[in-house]
Amino acid sequence: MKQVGSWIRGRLGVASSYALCAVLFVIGAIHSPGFASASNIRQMLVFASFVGFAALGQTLVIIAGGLDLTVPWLMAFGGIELSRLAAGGMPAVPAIALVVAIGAIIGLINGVGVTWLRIAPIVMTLAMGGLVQAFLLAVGELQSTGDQVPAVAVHLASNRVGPFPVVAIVWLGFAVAAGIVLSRSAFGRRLYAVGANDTVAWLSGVNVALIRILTYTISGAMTTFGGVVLAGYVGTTYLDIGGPYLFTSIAAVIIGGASILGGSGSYWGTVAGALTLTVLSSLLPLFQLSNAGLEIVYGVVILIGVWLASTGHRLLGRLWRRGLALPDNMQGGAGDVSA
Amino acid sequence: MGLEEVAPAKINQRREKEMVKTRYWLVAAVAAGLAVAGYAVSSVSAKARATAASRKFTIYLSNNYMGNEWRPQMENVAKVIASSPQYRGKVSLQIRNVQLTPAAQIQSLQSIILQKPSAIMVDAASPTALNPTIEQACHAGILVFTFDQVVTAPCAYKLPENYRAEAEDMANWLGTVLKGKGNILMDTGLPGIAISTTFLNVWKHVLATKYPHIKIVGTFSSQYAPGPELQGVSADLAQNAHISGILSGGYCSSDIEALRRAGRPLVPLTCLDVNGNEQACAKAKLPCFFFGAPAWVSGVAVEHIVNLLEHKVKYPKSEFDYNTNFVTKQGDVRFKHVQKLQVLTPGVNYYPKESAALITPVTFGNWKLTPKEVLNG
Amino acid sequence: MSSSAPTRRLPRLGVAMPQRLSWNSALTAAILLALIIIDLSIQPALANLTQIGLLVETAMPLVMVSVAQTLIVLVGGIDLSVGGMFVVANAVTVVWVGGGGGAHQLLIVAAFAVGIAMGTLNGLLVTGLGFQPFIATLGTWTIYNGIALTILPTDGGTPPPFLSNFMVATVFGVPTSIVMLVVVFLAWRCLRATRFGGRIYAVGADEERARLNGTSVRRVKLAVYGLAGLCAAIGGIYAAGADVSGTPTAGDAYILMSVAVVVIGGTSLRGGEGGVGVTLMGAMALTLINDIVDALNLNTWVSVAASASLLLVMVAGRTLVEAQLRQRRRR
Amino acid sequence: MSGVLLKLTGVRKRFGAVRVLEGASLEARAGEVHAVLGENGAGKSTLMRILAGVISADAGQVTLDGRAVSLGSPSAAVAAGIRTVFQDLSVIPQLTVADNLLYGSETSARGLVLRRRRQELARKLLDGFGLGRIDTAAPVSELGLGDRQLLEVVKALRKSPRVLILDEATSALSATDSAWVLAQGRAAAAAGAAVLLITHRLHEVRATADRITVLRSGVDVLNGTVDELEDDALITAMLGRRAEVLYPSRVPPSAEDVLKVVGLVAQGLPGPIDLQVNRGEILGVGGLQGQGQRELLMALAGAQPWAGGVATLLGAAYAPRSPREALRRGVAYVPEDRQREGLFLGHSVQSNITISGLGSFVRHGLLDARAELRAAQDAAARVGISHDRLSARASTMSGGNQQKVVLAKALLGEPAVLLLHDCTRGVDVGTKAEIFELMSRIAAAGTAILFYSSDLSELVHVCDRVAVIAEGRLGAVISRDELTEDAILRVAVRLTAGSHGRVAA
Repeated sequence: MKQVGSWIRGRLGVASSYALCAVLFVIGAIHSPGFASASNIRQMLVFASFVGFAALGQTLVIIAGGLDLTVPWLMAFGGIELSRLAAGGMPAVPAIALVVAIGAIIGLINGVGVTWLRIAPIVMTLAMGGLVQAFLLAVGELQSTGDQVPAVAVHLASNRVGPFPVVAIVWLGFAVAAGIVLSRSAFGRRLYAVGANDTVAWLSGVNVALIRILTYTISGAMTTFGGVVLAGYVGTTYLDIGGPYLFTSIAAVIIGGASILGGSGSYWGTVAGALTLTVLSSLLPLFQLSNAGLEIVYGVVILIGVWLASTGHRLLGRLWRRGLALPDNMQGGAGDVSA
Repeated sequence: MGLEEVAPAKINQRREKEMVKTRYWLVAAVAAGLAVAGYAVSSVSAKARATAASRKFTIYLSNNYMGNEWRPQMENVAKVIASSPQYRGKVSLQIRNVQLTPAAQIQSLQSIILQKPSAIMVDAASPTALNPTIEQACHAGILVFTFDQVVTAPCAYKLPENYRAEAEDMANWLGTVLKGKGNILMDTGLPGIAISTTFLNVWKHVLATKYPHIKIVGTFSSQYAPGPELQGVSADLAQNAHISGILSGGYCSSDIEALRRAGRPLVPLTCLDVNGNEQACAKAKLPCFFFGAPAWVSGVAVEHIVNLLEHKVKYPKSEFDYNTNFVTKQGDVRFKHVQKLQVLTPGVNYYPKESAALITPVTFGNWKLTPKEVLNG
Repeated sequence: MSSSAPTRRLPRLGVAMPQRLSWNSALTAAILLALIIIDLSIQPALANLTQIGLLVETAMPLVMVSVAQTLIVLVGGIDLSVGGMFVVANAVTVVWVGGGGGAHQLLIVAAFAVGIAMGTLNGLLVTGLGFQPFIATLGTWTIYNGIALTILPTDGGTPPPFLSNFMVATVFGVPTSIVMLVVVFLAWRCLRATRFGGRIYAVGADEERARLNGTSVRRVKLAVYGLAGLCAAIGGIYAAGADVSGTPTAGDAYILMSVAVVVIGGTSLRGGEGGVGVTLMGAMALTLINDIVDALNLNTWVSVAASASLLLVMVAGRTLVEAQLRQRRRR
Repeated sequence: MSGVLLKLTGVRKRFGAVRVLEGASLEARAGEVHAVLGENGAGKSTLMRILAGVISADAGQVTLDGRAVSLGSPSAAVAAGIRTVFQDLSVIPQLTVADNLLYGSETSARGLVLRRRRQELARKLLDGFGLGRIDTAAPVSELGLGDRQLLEVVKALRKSPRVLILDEATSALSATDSAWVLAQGRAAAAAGAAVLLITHRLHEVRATADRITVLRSGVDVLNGTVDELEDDALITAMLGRRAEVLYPSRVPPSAEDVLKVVGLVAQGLPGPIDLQVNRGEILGVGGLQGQGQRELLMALAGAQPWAGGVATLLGAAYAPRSPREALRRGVAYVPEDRQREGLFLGHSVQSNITISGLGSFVRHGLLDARAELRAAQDAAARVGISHDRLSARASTMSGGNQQKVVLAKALLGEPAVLLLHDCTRGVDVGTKAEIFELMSRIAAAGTAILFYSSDLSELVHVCDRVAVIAEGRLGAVISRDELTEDAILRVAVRLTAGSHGRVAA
């Protein structure tokens, strides 16, 4: 029992993100009966999974103390390049593999620039995004646009297994894998070490450069895959398709309890962040706010979410304990990384 | 005291002096190196310019966005027209694309003005922010022709989309098709963009005054892109059991997809005149209204500019009016603004076998462009 | 003892050189100089005061936003809301200040105040509620954008007449844009020499140490955020004057661009190193890059690629040179 | 000697569940140097931090001249005339010497102070303290650790304080600089200030202080003049038990060499260095501060690239390109700065200990939590950390215990060579003894140890031989039977002075 208590205490930040998501969901359900319908939940799961794919790599990159701004362009790249390859006669599955591999290589270049050339991540990934954008523009200028997205991607994005959307299941799979890798693998532990203090990590024999490069590589691959799925869902591709996912992917990671400075965070937290943001953006139109009002409320809720995940949950926890007259001795705890 | 620090401090000074010297050397070296590179580049580009500058009219096309399918096709049409036998000898077209900000376009226009071209055709990033720069170009004796997104500067010619008229037509059409009652979804477009504000205001006004029994039960922000429209409509559908129409400035294809996935009956829609939209509506045999934003407006602009430069015609500097709205079925509606209401016809205003991204129709005036030309330039 | 103290003068030049011409400014100046030469050789017509004034005018909003970003970066933060503050001030200027036909020109002070208020709110979130700057400003950016849209739903409005007159005025034949650039630089040099200026660096370099030295880190940060809000607002107000109208969506493009400018200039994203001086050069450098790429009349994709590559090459080159120098210094 | 100037009564402070001060009291008189002694974790630094206004007490009273003062912030303390020379330096590396010295000074409060005027002021100040050799325009980051500490002292003394706190101000300094700092302390006392001196070096207390207070577990347990209190009594009071023998007995090393280096040259280490460490040997690395000892250990740990030289480790060629490679070959390094280079402060003790050896706990691609825990427990047991601390955050541990964690981390992989960089600095007497005991045990088990210490007496007592480094070169290797502090110093000074034809002042 004590163990369960400490397990939860170590994850209060993440728990608070799920709580916020639940609160928003309940608000939606009360306001409009359709909000809690199976179809709407399914819908939101699908939307959240796009954020989730883009934010998976972002989570790793941020834990290692970096930032990936290539996201929107790699997402666009995923869909456009896949359609182009498919239009050129390549079978869909190898085409997807190839596109994701290229995405990984672009991520790899990001990682190399950040670690070996020591370019600030924000600049390296921004410029890399520019280069990917240039490539997409070249494709657009030199060749016909509007190729069909291959059926495999469309099925992946819109089919269901029983009541569950395929994307959501795939997402769950990735989440489980990422959760295990982060908490139970040597790579995960080294990742936290690099983010917490790279000098200590290096002196402790961690291959800091390799870990960093790997995070960007995974980010490149996952984001591109997200782009493929998104294109499959939308059914067509265009340059700006990934635009909304740049700051959403970062916000999801942070609402999930990670520090932008690195060294902490978890993918399950990011999942909560992605769900929260998706529920929020489905919820807001219900209130028929103007576009301006929408943006204001969106910003406020993001701030509340982040506050809850970082410091707010501690405050609320203290109030709660005081209400139950429990002793206030919850300091310390297991920390984020001890298995 | 502190004997061990004395020596390093000495070394420090010596090294510091050397370093100060090295810094100036470095400044000079980098500057010189880059300057040489610059000269090389500039001489090449000067040569390129020299060949281009013959007796032709130099027309610059200043565009500010490449993120959707419309802009590249608009540019392609301009290229095709400018290089057609009729204009090949008269016109040299230069295209400059910048980011979607007024600041970027202003800077680009400044540099264009320095080239002293005959004319600049501008698809403007802002109706007002470019005005001072446009005035400056006019002062320099350059003909400024704005199209699609026009500016308000008096000295510029304007070939705008008549969004007000189109919005009125769209709302009237939907109101008529729905027989004045029902629940509809409405697209809020992209925050802060002139067209979205116009659409929203006109739609709300028309519905409130002429069709009071039509209720707006949900809004979504299509951002004029298929992805957000699909997400937005899907979310609204999940929350509303009965929908009888969607008033959108974006993508019918996404609306139909959303309705299908939600297992709902298809309802009348309004959207952009993109081939994919038309294909989807035709396939579903669904009443749709496509508001015209043809990509060939750039071709019209080129024609007008050449006519103006050759003093063949005189145009007013107020707005030209043109419109190409059409519907799948000729409705029993009287449209105040629509000049030509067409029925959806394969090969005329939509192309079942062509890319969904194609902006239709591709032919205008006497120009018989092919989808391939519009798509690939 | 003082004989062993180095006096840093270069007698051969007969001028008192700055005590330490930092590598940073030297590199940035070299880059800027090279870009100027390239741009002038490509566009000889650029070589007169009016044209340069126009170029500076187009750069000015970016300059001011980048100055705001620099201040925040100097205290170890990053500000994504500069774009939001920019558009709010922009909207306020053309709607409230210019709205009555410029009857209440002094209201421009209100636009400044709005900027300071928004910056201070950011500062409160960071210092009071313990938000990471990146996150706090990610939230307020959206909020400020919404506020701007409420005030000015779409492009339009008019700035007060004196503002648009300011844009076309000259001082002894020098366009006001260039004068303003110089004024911003001088203002920074003055600020740098005050006690507050020193504290900005101290807080950015090491908050704990600054605190041990009796500095209220919270107050310094709050002041810096407020000042940054003011600078971003001035950018928005200036843009309103230059465009003779407002654009409620113009801010977003400046956010990442200002970060790029700060890095090009050589201000360390870790805080405590760099300054507004190098940022001014960085902003002009980025403007020139755009100008050069634009003047070369390349295909869109080539120009996008060229801009991105130039950014990379410059930043990578700078880091490599600096790493080399640091090694030499250590020897 | 005048009356009591500063009086603290019943000061209490706790951090979370840890009670650091439990009613400590202290009286300091104007014109006296008052030493505050105690083990690490006894609460000395916390008490001084309260006085400096860095943290605030939970309970208790501070009076100055009989009037209660509130020390809510560092600036309040400064306003009350309390100046502190911090153990963690407070100079700001990025600012110049002049900017640091004049930081927050009243002269620059109004309007602008031109840079040149600033330099002049700073120069005058430094000259006044006889530190004219320090360049006022240099960023502090270019100064050595010693010089930074001296600046710290100058800063504190600039405004003739009423209370001067020297919080382990000499722990990072060479003997000469330490003497200078202590002399400044005495001078401040002579000028009428109350000086609080915190140090681990008893001889400094003997030479400088008038009065001593010993803290143990957050309470003052002993108080008296220097003459009254014997060393034995002090140590007993600090430890709460009889002083044990500080230095362990040594098992003679074997003659079999583990690591042999010939002609090592690296950045900051012009060398060439020839060294040999034998199985079971503790080889001291000595000399004045900042002469290349750090670079030597870093190079051997793979953390600094080699510019030349060859080495053999256990008979095989050894030229590590990264700490990772060094660790894999069995060379572990305990860095100088445990907080910045040794520990992930926010992570648990266990995560800290096992980070280097994660690879060996991997089963089927994932970490075997049990194997990891067992290894961490073993390593913790060897250095004397209790198992229930394994899940605590490293940041919650005291300085001495943090150092033990770093040692446990280094020992996890059973290294053949252990490189220790000043691992006893800022560590209390008790932990020091434990660390020496541990070193002796490890050496006896066959590990070769390179041990650099800034404290010459430690080198003399713990090492089998000492290699003296000066100006990045190997001065001499002093063998066991010739090993004295004098011998080390003589080699170090002769070489430093000789290479520049200058003699020490």
